[in-house]
Amino acid sequence: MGIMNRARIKSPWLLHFDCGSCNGCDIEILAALTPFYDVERFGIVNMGNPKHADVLLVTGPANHRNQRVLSNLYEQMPEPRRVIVVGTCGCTGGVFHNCPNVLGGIDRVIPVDVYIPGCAARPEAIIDGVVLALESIGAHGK
Amino acid sequence: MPWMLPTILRNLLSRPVTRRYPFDDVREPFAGYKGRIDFDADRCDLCGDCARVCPSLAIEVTLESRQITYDPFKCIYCATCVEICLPRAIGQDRRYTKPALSKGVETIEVPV
Amino acid sequence: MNTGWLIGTALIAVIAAPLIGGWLKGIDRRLTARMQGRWGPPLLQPFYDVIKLFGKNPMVAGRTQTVFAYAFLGLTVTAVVFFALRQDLLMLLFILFFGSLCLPLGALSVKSPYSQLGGHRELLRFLAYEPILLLAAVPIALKVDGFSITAILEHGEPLLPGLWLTFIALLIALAMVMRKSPFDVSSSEHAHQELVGGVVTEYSGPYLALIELGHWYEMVLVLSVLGLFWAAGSLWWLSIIIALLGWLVILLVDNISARLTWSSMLRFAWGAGIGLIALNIVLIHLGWM
Amino acid sequence: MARTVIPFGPQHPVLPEPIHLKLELEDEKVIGVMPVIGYVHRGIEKAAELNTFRQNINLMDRICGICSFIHSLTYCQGIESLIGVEVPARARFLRVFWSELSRAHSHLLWLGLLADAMGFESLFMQCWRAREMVLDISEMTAGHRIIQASCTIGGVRRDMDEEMVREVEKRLIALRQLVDSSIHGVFLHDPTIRQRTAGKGVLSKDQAEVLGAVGHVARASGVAVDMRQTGYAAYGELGFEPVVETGCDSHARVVVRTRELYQSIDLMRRSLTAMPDGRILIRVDGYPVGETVSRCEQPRGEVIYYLKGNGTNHLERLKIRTPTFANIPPLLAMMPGCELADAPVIALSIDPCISCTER
Repeated sequence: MGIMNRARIKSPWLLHFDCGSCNGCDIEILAALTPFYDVERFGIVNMGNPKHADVLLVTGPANHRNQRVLSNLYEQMPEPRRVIVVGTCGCTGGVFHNCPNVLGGIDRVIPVDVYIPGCAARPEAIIDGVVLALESIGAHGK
Repeated sequence: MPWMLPTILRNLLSRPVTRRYPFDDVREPFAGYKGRIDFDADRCDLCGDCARVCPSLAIEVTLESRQITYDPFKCIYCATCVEICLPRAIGQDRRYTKPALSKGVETIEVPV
Repeated sequence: MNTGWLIGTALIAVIAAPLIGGWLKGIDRRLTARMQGRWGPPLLQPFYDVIKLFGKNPMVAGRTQTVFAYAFLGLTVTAVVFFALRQDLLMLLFILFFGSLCLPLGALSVKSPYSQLGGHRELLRFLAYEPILLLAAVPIALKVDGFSITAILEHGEPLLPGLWLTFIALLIALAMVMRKSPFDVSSSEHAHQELVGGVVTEYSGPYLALIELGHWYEMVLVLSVLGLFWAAGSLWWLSIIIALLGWLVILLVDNISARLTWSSMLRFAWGAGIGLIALNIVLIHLGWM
Repeated sequence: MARTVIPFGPQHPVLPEPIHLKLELEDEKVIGVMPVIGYVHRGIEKAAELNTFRQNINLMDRICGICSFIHSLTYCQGIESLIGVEVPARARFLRVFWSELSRAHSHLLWLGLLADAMGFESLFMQCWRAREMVLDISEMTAGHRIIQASCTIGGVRRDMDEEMVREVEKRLIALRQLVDSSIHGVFLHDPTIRQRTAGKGVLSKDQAEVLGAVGHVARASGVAVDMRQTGYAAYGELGFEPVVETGCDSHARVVVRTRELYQSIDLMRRSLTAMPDGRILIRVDGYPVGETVSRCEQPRGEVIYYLKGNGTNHLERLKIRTPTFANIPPLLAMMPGCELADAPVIALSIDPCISCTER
């Protein structure tokens, strides 16, 4: 499985879902695609389609309405897949901890592999997080 | 259609502007960047101001056990605690908190 | 030419075409990145993508869809074999057409609205470029007296000086085949559009990889057809340069234009593409070209 | 093809934010739009009553990451008027600087997203490249790339020294050159962009007034409405003329925004030169009592905060009306009759900010 693993590490396709964040992390994810950070160097492409994606990037805290959308998206992604939470509010709820409609972190809805703290997380931190997720793919092979 | 052409050709002929992050050409965060929060346990007088002003309840100060619990995954790095701290026991580094595979809190013991 | 030699060429073509296609795709992505001021992916990136896709768990929306994915690849490979065997150009184009038709058929066979609309857009795309491809065979045939590739290769002089209008029309068609701006209505490689993935929305994992492989064959084939314009005569290597130059022009145009709507695309393809070919035919008849 | 309903969103690459539009189609023609919202609702207004009014500043910053500074500015101005505090002059000029910085950031972001929605990737990359220069200035002056969080009750939290002002000035000139050379001309003249935007999403002047459009949607339809005319912060001293176009379509909105981009850069430079010396923050004691309405101009239009305090550490009520909320009725008037391919472009042309709207 050597070559397959290598290809998996070299070509992670992202699916980005805004799960009720303030847009801060979302635009940082987009900024990571643009000339100054250019994550396409690692073969990362932002796919709009859960069926093509390997890595699900979620921003923001889950709420009662979009948790269904989130788990639906997660189920549509074929294995092997990884979930990365970007931003403090997606990790624990952060500044939205006492908002009435917020469930808390994304890990209350779907299993999460990597947590990226920061409000909003820097593109560098997002790159670090994706690399961390890819290392876990490399280590487990699936 | 030709309006974009000069830009395209200029980009093609010059070096890309990419900061190749984990490798080289990395731009360090500027001096005042709001990054990691560091506690200086020696200076702390356990007044609990930081825990009171924190908008996301990331800091807990327990007087009895002389402990500060800080959750970097709740912190929004707003620097309000840094500004409120009278003994200047809270500092802010310009490096950001690294991503992790699991969440955890930091516990800081304050000596008597 | 004996049979063994012919089978050998066909085999080499079938094996080499995806390698060249994938490599060209890699250069395409690198060059596009550089035009945008970015660093760009590694040159072997398309191969990593395809290998990774083969390793994903298959998720199928409908059994028919997978059949169409195989058919698309199979028919495109057949077209490449036809080219390698120097068969009839018209026949080759029709096989390619049937192959490409599998994509919208596969897309229309599932119920997803994005896939359905993508299928419709794909059909409109065919409506735009297939007439150009098919009609382009006519002025070539007028020049070389026959539709077979052998006739083109044995024609004494290069075709380009007499057929440059057709060549431009073929470039327009090639931009549509490669799904480049301004003609990427049905799907685009960036998937940043109103139809998400368009026709390939419901394909995933290994089946998406099959379609990607098919696209590589398709691209190499159409580039080879462009190359035919200088294939005859002694300076045969110029044909490769001409094909690559045409491809570069398409990359440039991709980066300096927005996506058109399907109606403007159709208008442009029929007006400019077919108009150029018709003009070329008329000029040949008048003996001016 | 018969009538179909296309679910547009909540997860869709063109609109990164989760809003669900049910587009009713006849062939490729949109005949009806039905927005379904609630995917980003967090209940910030309620949380603002639970937090102390000082903690709220950080919460207001995070209503929307793009216009974050202006949200906290509007909130702070409301609290200041309730307590009755006069903000130092230097802080008012710095507030203008950061407001315009986030406006420049937002406009470049929007221009890029619009280009991306039209399949113009290279222009998207150019806009975001220019935007990165704005973010560098933001990080240098405020300590964060997007959420400046530098506004507080009674002033601002960060000062700028001489050296930093010179550095910012230098970067602003470079930004202006980049916008000049590779963004402005393309948006104005490129035929494919004109074809996708001109005549699409038409909103007449009457409609704009009747439906209550705000921001660039109103200004592109010839209605000169801009909260900066009221002269809050230091806009009164700097002098300000709203940008107005009369094209009424998506292209006019693009033109308004490119012109406002220049205006923002200009205002930033002028506020830095005109900035007096002095304190940036004064001590504010006391609690908010009474009610007030605070209005500011966001990148997307006018934002209204209603605050009610009862003399305690907590607000009794906070109500926010965001510009996108006001611009949704005009959007619903623009959409019917357009082609599906134009739907995202028209939807983007009002620059929807769902996370502001649903809070």
